[in-house]
Amino acid sequence: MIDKRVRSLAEAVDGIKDGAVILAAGFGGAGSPEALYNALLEQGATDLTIVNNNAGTGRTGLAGLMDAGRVRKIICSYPRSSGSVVFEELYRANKLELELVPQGILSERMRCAAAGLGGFWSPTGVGTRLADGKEEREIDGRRYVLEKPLNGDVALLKADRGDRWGNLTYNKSARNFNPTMAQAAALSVVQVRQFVELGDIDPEHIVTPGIFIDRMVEVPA
Amino acid sequence: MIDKRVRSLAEAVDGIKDGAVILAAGFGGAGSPEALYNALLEQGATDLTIVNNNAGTGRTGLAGLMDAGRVRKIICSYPRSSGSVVFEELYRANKLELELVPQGILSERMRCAAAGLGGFWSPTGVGTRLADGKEEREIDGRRYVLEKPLNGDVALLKADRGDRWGNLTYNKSARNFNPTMAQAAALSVVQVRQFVELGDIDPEHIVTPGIFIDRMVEVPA
Amino acid sequence: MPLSRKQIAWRAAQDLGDGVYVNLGIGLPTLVADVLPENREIVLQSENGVLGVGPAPGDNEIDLDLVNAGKQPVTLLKGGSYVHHTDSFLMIRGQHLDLALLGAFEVAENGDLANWTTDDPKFPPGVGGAMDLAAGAKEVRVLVEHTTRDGTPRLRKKCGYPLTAMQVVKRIYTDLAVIDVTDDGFVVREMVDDIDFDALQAKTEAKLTKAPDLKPLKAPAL
Amino acid sequence: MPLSRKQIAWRAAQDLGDGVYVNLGIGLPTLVADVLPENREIVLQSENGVLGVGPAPGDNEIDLDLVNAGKQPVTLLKGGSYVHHTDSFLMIRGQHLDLALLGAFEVAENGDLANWTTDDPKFPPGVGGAMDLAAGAKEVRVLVEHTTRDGTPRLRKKCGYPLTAMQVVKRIYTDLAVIDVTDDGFVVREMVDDIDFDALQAKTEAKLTKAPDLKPLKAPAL
Repeated sequence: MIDKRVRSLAEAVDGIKDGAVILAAGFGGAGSPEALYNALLEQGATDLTIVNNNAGTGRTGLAGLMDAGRVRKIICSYPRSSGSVVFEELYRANKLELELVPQGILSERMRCAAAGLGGFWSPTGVGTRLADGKEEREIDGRRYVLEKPLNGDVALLKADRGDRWGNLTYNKSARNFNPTMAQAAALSVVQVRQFVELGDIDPEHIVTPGIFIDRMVEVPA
Repeated sequence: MIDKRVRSLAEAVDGIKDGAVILAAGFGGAGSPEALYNALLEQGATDLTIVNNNAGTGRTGLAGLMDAGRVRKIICSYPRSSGSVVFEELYRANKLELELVPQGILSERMRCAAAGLGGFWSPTGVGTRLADGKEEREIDGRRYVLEKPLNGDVALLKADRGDRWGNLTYNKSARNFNPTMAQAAALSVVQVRQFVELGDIDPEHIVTPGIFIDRMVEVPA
Repeated sequence: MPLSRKQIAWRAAQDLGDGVYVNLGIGLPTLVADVLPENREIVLQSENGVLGVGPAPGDNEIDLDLVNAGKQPVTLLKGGSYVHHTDSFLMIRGQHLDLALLGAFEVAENGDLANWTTDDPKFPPGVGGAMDLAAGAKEVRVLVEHTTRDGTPRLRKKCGYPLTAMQVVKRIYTDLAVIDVTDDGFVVREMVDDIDFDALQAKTEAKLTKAPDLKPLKAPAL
Repeated sequence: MPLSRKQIAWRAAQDLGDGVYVNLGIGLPTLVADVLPENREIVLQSENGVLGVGPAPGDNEIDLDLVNAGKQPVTLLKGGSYVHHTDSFLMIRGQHLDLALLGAFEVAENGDLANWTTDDPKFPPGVGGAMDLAAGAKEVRVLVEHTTRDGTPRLRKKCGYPLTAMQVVKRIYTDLAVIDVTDDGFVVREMVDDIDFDALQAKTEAKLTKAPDLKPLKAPAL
């Protein structure tokens, strides 16, 4: 029987190794698996690379991991936001590596990995500093740069409803990076607001099919 | 006011030009817009390139267009199937150009065009005859071939329900190529089983957002 | 009198036709949402996967799972939909949006856009969706104050700040003028009444050309 | 006695663990769906966007919008879902499927697979999803009769027919044997009782090695 549900947050993040690349979902608070981030802090893995749109706010969640010195590198599109105090401290102290990636390319690079492709030619950023060092070529009269796949060891995700096969739905714009990150990691772990029975989600309405999910833990809103 | 509904099949296919590249949805009968194919035959455009998984069966629909000499070229993954008599006749008589593309690459190339990318590196077909003439490169120890975007002048699509903004749902595996083709054509035309009021489709359940659709015609099942 | 920020947004909004799909950048362009022309259906896209962004919610309607690119709570119009990030940027990069209305630090006379970093040494830069939008929308227009607070022109011969995208801007709405970016450089289409052309030129680094049918730039009190 | 086609499918099905995601190729592999082990949840994927393919429908349940890769009507298991073609092949190409069970014209001792065209001059070739599956699944296994009807071996030193993918096949189920493709070539794991190893070798072009724990290949009457 397929049953991806686990009983605790500790079990959900068990085995995540030092040095792991973590695809961390969410756009601001929407779709952000705060309980999993906090559980990962408890779990103790360090030397992490975090892939997220931003770089944490406050002192909990992603910022908590950073504040505890667990994060070696951030790959994101927009590190600074109101409340990104931990990031700013570490960045100025040269204690954090930053790879800045345009938001759509961040997502597309993860999809590229998920789809088993070796890379893609992108028009985004051509002629800008963010294309420095990237291979460029002209295709049919337009300039493109080569972007590489970005895959994770672990994805930490948040969904609305989930069944034991790992089928998921999301709530409104909390969908954001979740479906693509689920596809792009070797181990995909999701906190869902509510476990439901197999068959309760109409097959037409499933956004992330269970094949992309490994572990689920229920965290009521 | 946005209203993409048109009143007749003739209006739906109006203005499609000779020489157009037609992204023709469907996988067998499922999701295949037969009424639009027949309307296009009536409309008269010729010298067409058809992109479909197959190459028509029987003597109506896509096969009807081919039988009437309207099709110059087929881009597909699997031309021969039970009933593909018109295709076989034309192919043997050298009256039809065939470009054979692996099924997943066919779909991915359309998505590539839809996403504004210049091409992608694919592991599919490496070392086979279908990679002949394609640029090859090794990336991180694996061999890939370069695949180019495939975009259409027109997409002909079939959906289940649609509202006046062009938001669509599909029925079961009739979804197949429809969502990607809708994104990859300059003009996307869909026959829907049922027009519904704006707001009748839950925003979480919309599969193709209206931004990708230009014209809709109601064709009850 | 120069236009207020809200009036700049209003002027840009007047050019939005019925049924257009538009992305509003963070900052000044966001104000456009509040001054959309009535009786037109204009579909606002937010890069985080919301198509059909509606007005700000009432206090009782706030859902923190429904936010815009600036992470402010929004609502969804009837007919709106949700997509994931990758699909949202497929829309953006694949020229499915009719228009991106963006803010800017500088615009060059060839349409180059600089709007993502001023290389402030105190802060690491952020790019967000700016480069995807600038490279991917069918058309890019900019809303920007004509000069910085200290009077430095933002409409330049060449951008001094790092570029966001090359040769993409087609029209600029400022507090003083509406300017098209053409093969011959900046062409002034509309200008506020209480400034003359030479004064406008003095506030602009690149050469301005007067459109044959130059019109007054007016906006209602807002 | 050689296994029947249904028995070959049965033998391949025995190796499917609980919870595996599998794509069944057209032809012989399709028969696997009818002989799945009980008490295991095995998720069959169909390239046209069906995950969790169920048994064939009763006559009253046929929905022509719910078909498999061979365009035959199927059903959907509870827990199944629908995706579009591009997402379906993301699953396939991106190594999300544990296993692809495919048919073959020939398999070479280095794992090369030829299963898409015999270059029959009478018919144009079709490739369908064969190359995507062969290149993209985590593991590829082949179900095939050991020789053609006229006795020509299908397990070859090198494939004579055009390749589908290079060095991908890990295990082969035939009517006579279960054979692993290893760095040292074909290793026979199981063999039907009424043939000896030399006779099996005679029906195979490439060299066979006997596994240390060679077992009898048996299947129930089906």
